[in-house]
Amino acid sequence: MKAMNRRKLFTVCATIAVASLAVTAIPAQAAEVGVSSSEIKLGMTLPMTGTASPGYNKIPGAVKAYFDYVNANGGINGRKLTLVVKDDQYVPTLAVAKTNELILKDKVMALLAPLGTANNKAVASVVNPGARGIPTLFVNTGFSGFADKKKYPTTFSLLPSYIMEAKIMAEYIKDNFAGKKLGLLYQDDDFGDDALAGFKQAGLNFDVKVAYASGSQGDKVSPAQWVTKLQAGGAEVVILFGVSSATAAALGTASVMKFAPQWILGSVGGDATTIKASGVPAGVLYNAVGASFAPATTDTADEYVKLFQEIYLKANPTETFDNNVMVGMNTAFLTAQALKAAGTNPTRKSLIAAIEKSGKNFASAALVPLNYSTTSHVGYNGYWFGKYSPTGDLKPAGGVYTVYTTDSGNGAVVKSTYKRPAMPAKGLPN
Amino acid sequence: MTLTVNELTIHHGAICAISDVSFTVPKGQLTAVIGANGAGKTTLLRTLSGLNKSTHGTATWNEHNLLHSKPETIVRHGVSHVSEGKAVIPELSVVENLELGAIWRKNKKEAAESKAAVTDIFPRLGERLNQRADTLSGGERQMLAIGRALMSKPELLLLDEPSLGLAPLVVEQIFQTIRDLTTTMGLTVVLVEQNAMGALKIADQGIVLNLGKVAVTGTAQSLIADPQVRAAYLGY
Amino acid sequence: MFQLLNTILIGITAGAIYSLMATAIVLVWRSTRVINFAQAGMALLSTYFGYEAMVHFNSFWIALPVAMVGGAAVAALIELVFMRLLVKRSSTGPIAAVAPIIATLGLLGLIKGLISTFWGGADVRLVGPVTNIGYSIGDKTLAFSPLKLLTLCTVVVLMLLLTVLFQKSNIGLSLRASAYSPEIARLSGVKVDFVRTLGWSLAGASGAVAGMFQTVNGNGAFSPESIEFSLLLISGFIAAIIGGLESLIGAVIGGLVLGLVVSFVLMYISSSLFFIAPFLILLIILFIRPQGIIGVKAARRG
Amino acid sequence: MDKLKGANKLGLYVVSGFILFLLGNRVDELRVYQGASIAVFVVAISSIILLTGYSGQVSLGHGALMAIGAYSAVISRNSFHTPVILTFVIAVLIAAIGGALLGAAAARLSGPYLAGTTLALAIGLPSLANQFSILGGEQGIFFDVGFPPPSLGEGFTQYKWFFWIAALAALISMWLVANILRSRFGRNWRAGRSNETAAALSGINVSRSKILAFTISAGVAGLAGALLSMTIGIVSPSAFPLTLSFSLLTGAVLSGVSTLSGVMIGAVTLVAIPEIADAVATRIGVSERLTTNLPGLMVSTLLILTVLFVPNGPVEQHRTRQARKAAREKH
Repeated sequence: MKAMNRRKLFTVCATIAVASLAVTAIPAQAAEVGVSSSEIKLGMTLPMTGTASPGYNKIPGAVKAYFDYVNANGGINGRKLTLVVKDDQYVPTLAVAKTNELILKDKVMALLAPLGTANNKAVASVVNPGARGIPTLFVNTGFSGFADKKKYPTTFSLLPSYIMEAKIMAEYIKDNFAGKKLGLLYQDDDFGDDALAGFKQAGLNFDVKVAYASGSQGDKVSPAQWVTKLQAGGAEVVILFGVSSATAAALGTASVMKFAPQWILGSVGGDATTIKASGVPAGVLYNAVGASFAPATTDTADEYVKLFQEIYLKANPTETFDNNVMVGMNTAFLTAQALKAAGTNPTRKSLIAAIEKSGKNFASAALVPLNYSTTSHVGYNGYWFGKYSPTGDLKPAGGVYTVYTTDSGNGAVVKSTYKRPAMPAKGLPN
Repeated sequence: MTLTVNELTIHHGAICAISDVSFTVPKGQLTAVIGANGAGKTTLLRTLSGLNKSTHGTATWNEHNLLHSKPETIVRHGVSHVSEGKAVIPELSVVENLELGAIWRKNKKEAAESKAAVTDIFPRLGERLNQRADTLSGGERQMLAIGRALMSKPELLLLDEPSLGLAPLVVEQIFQTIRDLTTTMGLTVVLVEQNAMGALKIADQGIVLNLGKVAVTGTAQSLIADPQVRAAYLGY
Repeated sequence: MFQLLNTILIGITAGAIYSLMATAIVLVWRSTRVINFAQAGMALLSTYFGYEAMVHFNSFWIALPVAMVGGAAVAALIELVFMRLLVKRSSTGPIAAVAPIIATLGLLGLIKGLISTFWGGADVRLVGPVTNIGYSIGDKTLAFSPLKLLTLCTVVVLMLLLTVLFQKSNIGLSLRASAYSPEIARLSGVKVDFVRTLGWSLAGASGAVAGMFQTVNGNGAFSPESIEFSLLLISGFIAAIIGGLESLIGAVIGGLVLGLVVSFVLMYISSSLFFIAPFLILLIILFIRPQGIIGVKAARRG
Repeated sequence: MDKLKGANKLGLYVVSGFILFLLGNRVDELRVYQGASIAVFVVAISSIILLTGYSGQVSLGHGALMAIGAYSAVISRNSFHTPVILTFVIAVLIAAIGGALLGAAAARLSGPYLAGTTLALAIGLPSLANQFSILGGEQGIFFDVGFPPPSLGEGFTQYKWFFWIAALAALISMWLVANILRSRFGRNWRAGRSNETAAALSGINVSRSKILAFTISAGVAGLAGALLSMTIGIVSPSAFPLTLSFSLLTGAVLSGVSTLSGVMIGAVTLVAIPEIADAVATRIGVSERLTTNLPGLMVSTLLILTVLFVPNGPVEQHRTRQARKAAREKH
């Protein structure tokens, strides 16, 4: 009797399994995955919730705002652009699972601007879009390794690498703060290691170094200890190479402990919106040095800033236009141009070929050149420095953008002579 | 003012612990309930104080229905139960154990009087008021348990095996106190005992339980004299 | 010297808040023999109540009692509708050992989910009643501010009040008696069911204070996923276990030991040891004393 | 009928294996991937059922034991290039050693203290990986079981390969666990669970029996951990968060902690809930906030309802009802 029941149950269980596995039928194959006659589907993973999410969670809204703008103007060769967004909470294993979903379930044509060094490394290695021919456009990380075309054949980096950033930063420190005692607070993972490599290459030594644990929670747990250590080490200039929530924790705690060195914030950790969202007043940023490649968001005389701000605020009237939005929309703008360049019936292959062939000449809001070619997947390669206003806006010193460029290798840091071409009509791909 | 139990039946799951038991306890009398292990004595007491549920029958004290009431309500009707095994809270001090007994009483002056009365009855408790209860000897603990019950100013006292595990000399002393409670304070007492002889000696009437049923009832003297009871429960 | 002083001050402040959380867990454990994993979730919910009061009245001193009353009410409600049913339905069989744990974990998920649905996942802010700018000695400023001092004072006052309540009042006697022996308490006329609800309410209020101060002592911002509340969950629980679960003084000692040791480890060994340090402390203490620092040797039942 | 013996049962497992094999070829890749996840959960949940349902001990730290298995597997694979099968065996053995140590500690601790220790383990142990570079830190180490053998054909995907490995491992471990539970050990555990003193009086060494249960359970959890890291391809602390340990308990409760045969229910539920929640949210078009929180709310609600109304699990419930019905018919 008992065994009988057990067997019956086993059958029941097996049926459940079968049913749960068999619900989807296999769809008819289109010309290219994620491309139909009316739509091109792209997918993005990034932290939408969790401690790392403030600031970054505005990016999808920015990208969608620009995509909608393109769609309202006829789309790309008649196809609408859609973006599927998945929340990875800044956790590598989740990023892998969500990317799998994007590829298997949502069947996107390409991955767009996935965020985070560790997450991108995990995805690249485990999901391996490279081997499957799935383009990974404009990864939202400055890890230098992603420019390695052999290892990541379908990945295009966009941000200047952290090595470049560290080298440029070292140059800036030598020029402006020679002889001061230096402190470094950095994230204890590949992101931070990349920066350490850059500083080492530039020959910059620190008097006190504090590492904080990366991951979804490590950036907030012990700021009082970080500040005490930096202070005890006598740091006069402190470089902060971490995420913005760590900046918020460090600067917030430093201000209540009246520790006021000259702060220099890496491009990743200098987002005022995130810092404000973390409950720290933007005022703590005042006078800190920051770096960016895009024009200042307050610079409404800039044609890109003006247009992007207009598009974004129309779609999201209650939000503020900030640097994350700026970079997000710029990424969307590059994506639209790449898809247009990929031909009337874009495929994954033609998309990659198009960026390699003409990516260098894409219009872009940045004040730094793009470097794509058949041999290089490096995007931007430079930064300008500025100081934060009391309201937390990064503004170039003296109102003039001084752009430095370099590479991720032994190349020197040079002042750039790049002149940004004019924006195409209406900010649409031509 | 009598305790009247009528056709009481109690089940533990599927097992019938008490079956169709009826008896009355007149006011101011000491009734001993005796019987072998598992006869249902403890179950009977626990049901009267509201700790167990009954299946059938009635039990009233002073026109209060004792069945289907909560223990904390029953104690307010003047029924105090000293449960089996030196029912004190070892983590609390002696005085706290005593005060616990009077915790529901509104009139704090009267409660203080009760405390004086109890320490009068058990002077050894009075000497040890601030010690933790687990430092007391077995006999003292039993005194404390009874004292706690007296703090509720009961009219009916239900005692479950007060002699359990105590030295004979102490047992005698406890039994004498119980007898005095009836005689001098006019309390009605139901005493459940394994020590049948000792219990019957101080009791007014006796009830013999066997396998959940009333086997014999009668005055204490008549039970002591009953050859069958003597053979089965008194051991001679 | 400066570093050492800061380490101690950081540790004591954190430890004081853990103590409060541990107290909440001990109160629940003593009244219903349940380890309440949802305590941190309840503290979070109370802090949201406090936040709403802050929005309306713009005063921490109104927000704090609102949070406490809200926390107490939520806890009472949970005990009334949920725990009683649980005790009735799952107290036998192999599930009995895990049912309370599972149930309170489920409750934690439910509370957090409801909070996220209602208030959203974004950070909201609380502002402390006094400044968090540290006291200065010489040219250095300590990681210890009027706000931290206020936190310590509040914890001390609250613990004293609880101690007086427990040791000197009839309610306290009922609470203790019900914890140690519900049957004797009941026979003595204590309404044990009510007392249990009361125990939960006190725990809810203590948790609310812990949540409010944990938040303002950070940067004031919090969300359902805040690290501050994961910390309360884990550290409060570990502190309660270290302290032996049975006494308030144990909870305080457990909290302070945990706060101080973690602070020293983070400062002098490595910031990345954050999640291992409490574990090691717990293991070492339980290895020496399996019943916690101030625990009762054999765990009581009932 | 009562004496349906091991051999017949083995047949049952072989048949289920064959059904799974056929299924794996018929559904699309996402379902195959989910199938692999279900298999992983089956193994993991059965380790909890063995420990809690049969030996009456609580563990909130099985996520940590899974991590031990996963790290053992990946290190042996990457450093010594062990064959895949051996990799999993190593995972089982090392996790079992960890479980034996934990079990020895557990035998000294009573309920809440054990819960506390295992909880702390679940939080503390995975983050140990940040301390030693060989463990790869927060980013973890990649775990590669290699490509499917070319003989399986062109269209044989990586996920199908994972599914095969995971399903096979699940079937084998379920068969072993079911047999252990029917053996003398299983009887001793149940005896100790219901009454330790009585069990000790009848000659069972209760604490040794408990440690053994922890050891075996940990070994099974270690296998689950290795399988999990195979399907996600990476071993890192973030793959073994506290929520994983909690989900396993949830799965075990949904399955019914005292009945191994319900294990599929818990595993399928855990994998299916996000998808069901997604479908429900799109169907009725709720707010974005509710959509993100729906899976969590559903799991919690289901968990609470199960504990309150079907505390010993649907299978046990079904069995009791059947038994009652049979008894009524007899009368």
